[in-house]
Amino acid sequence: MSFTTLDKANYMISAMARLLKDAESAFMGVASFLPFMAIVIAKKLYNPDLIWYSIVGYNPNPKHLPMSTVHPWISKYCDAKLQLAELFDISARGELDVVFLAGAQIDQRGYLNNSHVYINGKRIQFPGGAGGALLHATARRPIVWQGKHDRRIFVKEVQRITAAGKPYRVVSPLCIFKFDEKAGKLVVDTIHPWSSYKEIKEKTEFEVNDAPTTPPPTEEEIELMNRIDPHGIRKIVLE
Amino acid sequence: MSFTTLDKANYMISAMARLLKDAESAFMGVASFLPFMAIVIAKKLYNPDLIWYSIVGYNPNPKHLPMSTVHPWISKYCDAKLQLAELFDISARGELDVVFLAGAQIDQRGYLNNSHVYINGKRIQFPGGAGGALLHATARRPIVWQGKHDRRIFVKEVQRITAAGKPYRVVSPLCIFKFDEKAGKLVVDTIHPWSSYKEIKEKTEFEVNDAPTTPPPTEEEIELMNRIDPHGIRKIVLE
Amino acid sequence: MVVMSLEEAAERVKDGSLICLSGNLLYRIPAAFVRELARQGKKDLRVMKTAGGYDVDLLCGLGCAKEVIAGFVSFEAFGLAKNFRKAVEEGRVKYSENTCYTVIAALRAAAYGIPFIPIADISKSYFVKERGFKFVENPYGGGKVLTVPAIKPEFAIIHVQKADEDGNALIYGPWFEDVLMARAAEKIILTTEMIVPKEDLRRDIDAVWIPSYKVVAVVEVPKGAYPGACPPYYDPDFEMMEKYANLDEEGLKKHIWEVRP
Amino acid sequence: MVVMSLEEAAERVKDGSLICLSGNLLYRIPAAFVRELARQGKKDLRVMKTAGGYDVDLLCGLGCAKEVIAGFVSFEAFGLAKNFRKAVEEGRVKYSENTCYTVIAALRAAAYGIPFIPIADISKSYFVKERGFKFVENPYGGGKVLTVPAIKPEFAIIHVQKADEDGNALIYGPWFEDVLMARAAEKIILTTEMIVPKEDLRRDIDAVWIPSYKVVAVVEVPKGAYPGACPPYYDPDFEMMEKYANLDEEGLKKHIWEVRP
Repeated sequence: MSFTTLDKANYMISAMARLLKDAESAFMGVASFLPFMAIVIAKKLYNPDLIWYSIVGYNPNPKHLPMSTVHPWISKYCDAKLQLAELFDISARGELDVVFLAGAQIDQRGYLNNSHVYINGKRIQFPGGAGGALLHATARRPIVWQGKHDRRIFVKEVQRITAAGKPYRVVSPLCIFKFDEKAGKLVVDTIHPWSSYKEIKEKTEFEVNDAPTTPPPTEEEIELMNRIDPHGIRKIVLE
Repeated sequence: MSFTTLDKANYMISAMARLLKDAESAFMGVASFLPFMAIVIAKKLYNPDLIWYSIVGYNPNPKHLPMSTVHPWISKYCDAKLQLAELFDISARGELDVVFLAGAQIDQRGYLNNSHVYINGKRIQFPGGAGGALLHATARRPIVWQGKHDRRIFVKEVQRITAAGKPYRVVSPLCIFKFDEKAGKLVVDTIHPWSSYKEIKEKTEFEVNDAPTTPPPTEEEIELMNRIDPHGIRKIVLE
Repeated sequence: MVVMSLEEAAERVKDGSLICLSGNLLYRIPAAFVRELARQGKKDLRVMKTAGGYDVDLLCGLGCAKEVIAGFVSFEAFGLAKNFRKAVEEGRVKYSENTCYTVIAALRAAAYGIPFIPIADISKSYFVKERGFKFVENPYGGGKVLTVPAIKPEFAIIHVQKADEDGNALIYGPWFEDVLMARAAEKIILTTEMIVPKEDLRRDIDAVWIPSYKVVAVVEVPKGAYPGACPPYYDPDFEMMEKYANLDEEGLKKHIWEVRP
Repeated sequence: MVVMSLEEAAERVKDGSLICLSGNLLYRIPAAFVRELARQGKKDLRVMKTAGGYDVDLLCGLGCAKEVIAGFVSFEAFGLAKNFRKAVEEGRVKYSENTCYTVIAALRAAAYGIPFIPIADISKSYFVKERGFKFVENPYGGGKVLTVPAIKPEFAIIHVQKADEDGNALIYGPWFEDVLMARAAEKIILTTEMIVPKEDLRRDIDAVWIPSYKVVAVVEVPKGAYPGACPPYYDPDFEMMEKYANLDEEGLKKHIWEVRP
């Protein structure tokens, strides 16, 4: 069986959407196509009461995946206004359930580096962690995601800690990690069907384990994904 | 020459309006009929650029004196929304020029008591100083006013300091005090024509001085007062 | 489903709760809700507001409040709040006097989830010591800075013009501290002039600043601010306020049953 | 009279100023104003924003900025902000990295006139030490609390949909940090899709949250956020952004003269 890039994006989105089944609330920041899709799907299929704190307003109900998470489309369909500042306060008060966070580097502890790295003494600048430093530290269940999986991204220890916190899950294009409270580190929870323990071991700097296969997206989920994103914008993340 | 209660209110309003001739901005709080009139007159006759921070909005342009300083009428004619919190911040940043403050007790230092007094061991409760504690301490030119003048109100030392600050002027129904920076206390600046040094001395607990007569309101001012407040609500304060 | 009757909503407020009331003096006050609290005979409420009038006075006069955290309680042109005053003078109600600014500061700290917040130096005011406000050393230099600790109301009781049935709500005109108290409180109880469809609220989105996430009750109460104003629908009833201002305890007891809801 | 041309308004910003920019990524950014700053060859600007994109990148790429105080600078779907990135990597621009939350906290402290403000504990993040954020002892007990010092921008540069000629302004849709930066900054420069009569603004009063008192310039600039969006008038120009994302310094120099204003 072969998997296209779109199939892989769909697996990741489906996995994230299912993680929201019992969630009270979720926030995603900028540049987050996959979490956007996951939240819309979760609200439509599994958890209509899920509160969506968006950067452009409270509880949006967008029809399509836009090319930008602050696209004017989205704010048209909100239930109320919401300032980014208020979202941060909600998290600071310990009231935010799920937050989606990306990591340019992700380490075994679940810490993220979105700041910069030095490679052979040369600085490589990332965009910065946006709201991550606060949200990773204070949201109840941070879900970390990455569109690529290699040894420069999944590292033993990030060069710079932009955001520290315990991820609820880490969703990569090869597998899903969960946080092992006892060991205080990430362990592989499921492996996507196009990958393997061997591949993950090769492409991860820290120690990994074998794990069962990630369940596939349902037809209903895929149909909905295609409706929300008919042009496959969601693939960009994995390219 | 005899003076009605309305005449006396007009003198006080006129004096306060003229104090606003060179003012940059002014704020008045609740229960402030005389300052309300003074600001409207100053804006119409002397200082069209005067910024009026009102409790219901920014730069209102009301047609009449309402029975309440938070009357819905007023907010209809504002240039922008303004939260009370923002007004306080403006003053805390040292950017508020004039503030009008009432004092249930006013002492020689210019301190105000709007909290409570004990008379023969019995507590007499006042409403509280509203925003006064902050505004008196941080506005550039606090103007204090009172509708009555007796020895229980104009005291050597207030029983409770609700608000501490240096008044730019204190406007009473008998006279106007200003703050003597060197002596660090209030001195009489002008005496209203229906009163006298003798009367003020009798009715003030702290030491007072003789002073020139307060100039009368102009016809233009009085005409405007009658237009804004045709029913003479402004008298209530002196009754 | 958070839409319910006034009675059910008021039942959620237990004796001893710390509640924060919307509006200012006679403007968009949760008057009907406060009357219902009194009809249900609540006790020991702690009532917070920058500038209270009818609402605070009524709860004090009928023995529902044990503490008032405020900067001002009065009726403006209609004189002093007699029942509040008497209750404080007789020691039945503790007036935890603040200045409106420190009430706001305490709500800000609660809204931000921080334990305290620096404020301007108002330390000559007697209540600073009485309330226990403390100085901290500015860690960036420049000496000591006065602070106010967070106060987190259990309920923000807010009367609005329009809400949807989930509890998203708009406010027309001045907010006073209402959006701030919505952010600071644990839970929100909304009374609203009308419950409207979501689409109606969305058309007015720039006024919709109370999101539903901690709204536990939405009650449709036309004229819910009476005798206060709720613009653009009605002005204050000054005649009623003049009458109210002279009521004693017996008069108050009648008042809350006569003026419905 | 604060209505003036884009050129005159930009002349008010001197080399070395600390400016804070409105909007977020591609949404209601003061793009035309930023291009004018670049055309005037400003130097050593300190640029503050929670999440910048086109605006911050342009000022970095053309040598106008010496420091960026932000939580994020990127183009989302259009890749990394290449010119920002290069300027930081080569040490021409100092990236004073924050998290969006601490940019907001610094603006809050400035708006409130307080020297610092407590925040949630994010002390494991490397930039907390680099920025010099300090702990204080909570004077009400419970241990140490992290704080952020106030940052007061000299100018808030805000692109809005409508303003009157005194500088009162409304914002439709999300505010992002714009009303906060208006409160925090010393002075405000507004660019606006249209200057409207006061009465028009009053009819929309519930969206009018920028009062004029510290507005020093109002400039009518239709499409002033282009290539960003300014709802409800226009969406982002994604094609232009795709093109922009690949411009080098020479391309940038042309871009600011080709895209007018």
